[in-house]
Amino acid sequence: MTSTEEVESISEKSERLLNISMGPQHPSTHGVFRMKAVLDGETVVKLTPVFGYLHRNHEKLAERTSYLGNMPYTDRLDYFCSLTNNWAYALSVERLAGIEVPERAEYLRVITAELTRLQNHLAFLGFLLNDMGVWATVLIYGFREREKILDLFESLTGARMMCNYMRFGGCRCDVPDGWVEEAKRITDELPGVLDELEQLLTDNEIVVARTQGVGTVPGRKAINAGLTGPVLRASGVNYDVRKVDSYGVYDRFDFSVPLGSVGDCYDRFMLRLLEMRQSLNILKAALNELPSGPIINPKAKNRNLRPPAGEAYGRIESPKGELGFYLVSDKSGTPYRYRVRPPSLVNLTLLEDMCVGQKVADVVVILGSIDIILGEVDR
Amino acid sequence: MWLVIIQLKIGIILTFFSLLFAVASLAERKILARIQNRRGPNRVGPCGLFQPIADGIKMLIKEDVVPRKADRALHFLAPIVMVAPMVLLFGILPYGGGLTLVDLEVGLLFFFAVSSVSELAVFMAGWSSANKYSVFGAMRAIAQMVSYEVPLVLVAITPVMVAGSLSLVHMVEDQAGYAIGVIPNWFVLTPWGIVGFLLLFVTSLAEANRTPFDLPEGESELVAGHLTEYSGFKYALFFMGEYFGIFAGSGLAVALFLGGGGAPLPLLQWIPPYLWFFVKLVVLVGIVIWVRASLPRMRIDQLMDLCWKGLVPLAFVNLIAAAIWHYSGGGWQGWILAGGLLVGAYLMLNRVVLRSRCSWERKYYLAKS
Amino acid sequence: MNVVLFIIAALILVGALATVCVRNLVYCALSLAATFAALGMLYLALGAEFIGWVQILVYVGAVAVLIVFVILLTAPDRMRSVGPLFSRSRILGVGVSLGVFGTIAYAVHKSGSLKGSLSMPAETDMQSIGEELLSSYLVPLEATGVLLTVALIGAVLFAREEPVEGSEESQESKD
Amino acid sequence: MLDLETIIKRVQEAVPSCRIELVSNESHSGHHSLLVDDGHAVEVARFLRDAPDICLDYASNVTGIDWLNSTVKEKVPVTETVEGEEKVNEKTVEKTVPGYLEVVYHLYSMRLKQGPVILRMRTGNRDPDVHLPSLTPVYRSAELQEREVYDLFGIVFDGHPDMRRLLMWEEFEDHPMRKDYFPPEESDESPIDEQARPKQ
Repeated sequence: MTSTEEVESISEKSERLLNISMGPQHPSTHGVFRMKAVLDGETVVKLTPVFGYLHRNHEKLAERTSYLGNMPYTDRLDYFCSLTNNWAYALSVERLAGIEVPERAEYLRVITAELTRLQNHLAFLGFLLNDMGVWATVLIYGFREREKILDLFESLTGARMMCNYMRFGGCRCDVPDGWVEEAKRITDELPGVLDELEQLLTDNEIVVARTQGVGTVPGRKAINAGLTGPVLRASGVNYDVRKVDSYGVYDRFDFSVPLGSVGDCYDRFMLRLLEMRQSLNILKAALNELPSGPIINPKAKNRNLRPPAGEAYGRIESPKGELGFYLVSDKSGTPYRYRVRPPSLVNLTLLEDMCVGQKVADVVVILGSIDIILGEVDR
Repeated sequence: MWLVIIQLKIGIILTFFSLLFAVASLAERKILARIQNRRGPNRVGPCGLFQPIADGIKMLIKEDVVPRKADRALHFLAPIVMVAPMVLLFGILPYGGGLTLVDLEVGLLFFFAVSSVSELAVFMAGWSSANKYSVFGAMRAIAQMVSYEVPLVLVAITPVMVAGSLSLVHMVEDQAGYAIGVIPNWFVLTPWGIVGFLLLFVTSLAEANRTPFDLPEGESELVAGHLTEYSGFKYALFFMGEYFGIFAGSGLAVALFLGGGGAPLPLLQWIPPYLWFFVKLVVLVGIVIWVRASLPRMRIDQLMDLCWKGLVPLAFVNLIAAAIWHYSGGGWQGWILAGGLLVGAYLMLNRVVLRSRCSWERKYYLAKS
Repeated sequence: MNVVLFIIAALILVGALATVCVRNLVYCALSLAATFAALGMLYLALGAEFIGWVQILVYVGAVAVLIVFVILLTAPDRMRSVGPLFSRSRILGVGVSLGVFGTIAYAVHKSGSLKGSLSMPAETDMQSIGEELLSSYLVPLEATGVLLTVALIGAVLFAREEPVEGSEESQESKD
Repeated sequence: MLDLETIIKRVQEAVPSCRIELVSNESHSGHHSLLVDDGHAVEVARFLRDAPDICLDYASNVTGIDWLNSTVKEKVPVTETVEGEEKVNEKTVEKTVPGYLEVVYHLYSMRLKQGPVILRMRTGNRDPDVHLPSLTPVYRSAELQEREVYDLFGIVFDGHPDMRRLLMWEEFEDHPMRKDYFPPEESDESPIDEQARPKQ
């Protein structure tokens, strides 16, 4: 979005402007993302994101695969959060076909989704600090905790990252013996780790200087640009799909939505820390109240599912923002139209606005603070 | 005979620093790993002790890639120009105990004159690589080194003023002896000394492009800055040049403020001074590595702000404080006067620099619905 | 001793020639730095330790680096010129430098200081330089200090082309 | 939340000349939608965004759908006279429905926490470049998603500030999400080969 006036002023100064291409092999573009940046000295004058290096036409694949066959493909969207992807897809199909989910499965979904949020945010903190040049110190501490959660996933679903756990009308398998106790132990330990991270990071003078006032987005603009998730709430907009739609059984848990006030990188960073605390609250309650019963609706048809003609849009609050699946059925065994509403892609809408006028080093931090995953951006 | 002794000394010093380079490159990875809760290199030899050797062999036999558009001559020369002056710097460090190679009357001047050549090396490396990231890194490096040289020189002048000589050996001699029989007369144990030492440490971190001032090669923004197009042995040379820069900077700090080869207690004077010198140097190098593992990188404008609005004025004030200390006789009056001046200056500068920054306190709301 | 002097003189000459003749701007700047360094060596060889190292510190460490920096900032594209190694106006350059050299040589020759043998300069140490600077040359020293301060302030004023308030305003209006 | 009939009424009051109709959806989700004519879509969207009691300030999802030409079997009542008696018979008639491309916007209200209201626009045919108005001036969030729709479906959005391909490379010619798209033969050169080939 560059007006002609800006273009003129750019060409006027072009003598001293420097065009650099950050990515797709740049160390901190979080994958094969690319930004064409025009720099005036160290200041960013123009920044054009380039997408599609990881494009594999996920949607086309999905339109040729059965409804159930798509479930493992959704793991590969945001490969850090396969369980929330599963849930969003399952939710859409359940809406389309009108499938009820038993209570225990809903609880398991909440538990796995909140664990996913925790491990995503832990990794996020590490990557963000890495972008500021901490040489992986925070990253590895984040990963230490994340490993424990991945172990939980492994014992529950058999896979650490590509979980493929949810089914239409429930979940694939029940928790193994002792899993709940193990999960409780891990969630009880995490607050201490979070305290430690908070102590070390939130008051660190350089972290504060690098993030405060960088990439500020006012709330109105964030709404209009469709930002979702922590990036939106950092700008002070109270919108959390868990509260708004209260899908699953989220209305049974007592948790609050942390809100920032400025909408800069520091707020985005702090919001993740605060959100993890809320996730822990939910987890604690869900693990304690986990009801017994079937984990999958016995009437639900998974193989050869042929939903009635029509369309449905289901969305959940994934760790990165609002993840939606839009499905159109023509009564056949494959979706007629299958669309992923990727939070990572839409959150990048304002990337240029955030970066222009900032320094090159800030671009990396801003990109890090949005928290994108290229598997989801390019699909 | 004289020549043989000189050769021997050169041999000892070069061997020591080359070994220290090998050990430090391993130690850096080990310490970093320990701080980061992992193991670090542990495959080659016992506990990974032979890792530097393996690294050296790897670097030597690796293909030397020169980009097609690069300026071959400068691309080749840059690592040499980087390392050579750094090696020269070891010549004038006052190890004491007969190991001191040369006692130049203008030792400190020599130090700065020679170390400033490395800026040209960085420029040559960045420009000759024909890579925008390299040029960018070189630009940052030069801006940073030129700026930080100002407080570095200003701080180094303070002990010159007190000791009345530019010779590093003379400065170490000035710090010999013990007050009340136990406390060493090191400059670092005076109000201006401790400020000077900290300033010197910070500025030499910036001169050596180390975290948190490693912007020229900040890997998250500039890939590797001026080193982007270097590989194999040339890269190893740059690496060595940077380590030698850290050693020399630490050596200077030891000589100027930490009493050179002086023992911290009179009881320990039987240990030869050069050992003390090396121990202090190694401790400083360890702190440099520790800092690297724990601090994020600064941004270029903050770096410049820190230098011109923080360090340079503080260095000037420190100069005045040293003069006050010197003429007040160094007793408790000196502590009060010089210390008060420095603390006041620090607080005032902190406010001035902080003024342009955003507020620290943030409010977060927890919405229930 | 003479051999060293000749080597240094050759270095200076080659460096200076390269500075004038070479077409690539970066090579010019680097040869200039080499010339400065050789000049510093000349001072050292003549026993003027202080002035020699100051020459290297100031000219190689600061002036040459600044020139290089300016080149980086102003002409990122023109730095890498294709074409002959020597510039087309080399004859003019040689002519100008010959003219300058001739004038200086004539002046030196006329001043008569070359006649007779050169007396070795008196041994100077830091102490005496410092004392001289702060006693008999105090006024020039202070004047130089004032001049440098003025230059510094001027440079800061030039650099602050855009008022800071204005840029903040424009950032706010962008939101 | 206002129901769709009320919203239609309000829209017709605010933008009198626009054609807007309800498209019902029989599936379990019950997500009915509004079909807007492309001439007034931007005005309608702006009204929906700015009207204080509707306030659909957030466009969540923007996507295209490709509807192929289809043959629909319709049962038409035919009056036949058989043996003197008039009989109403049902007869199946095959009818070809022309295909079209469709863009779907899922609008939500962040302030009122309501939604979704689904807005659709349809093109007349499935030509290679069909035009629809862009809603990016109203909803910035449509910027990248409309580019994606253009890229994958070939709908050109008029009024979009930056109408370029998003995911496929610039030189790519077809639109892969169209239902009649088939990937080129494997023997075709990939873009990498083309770049590697020396330029004549």
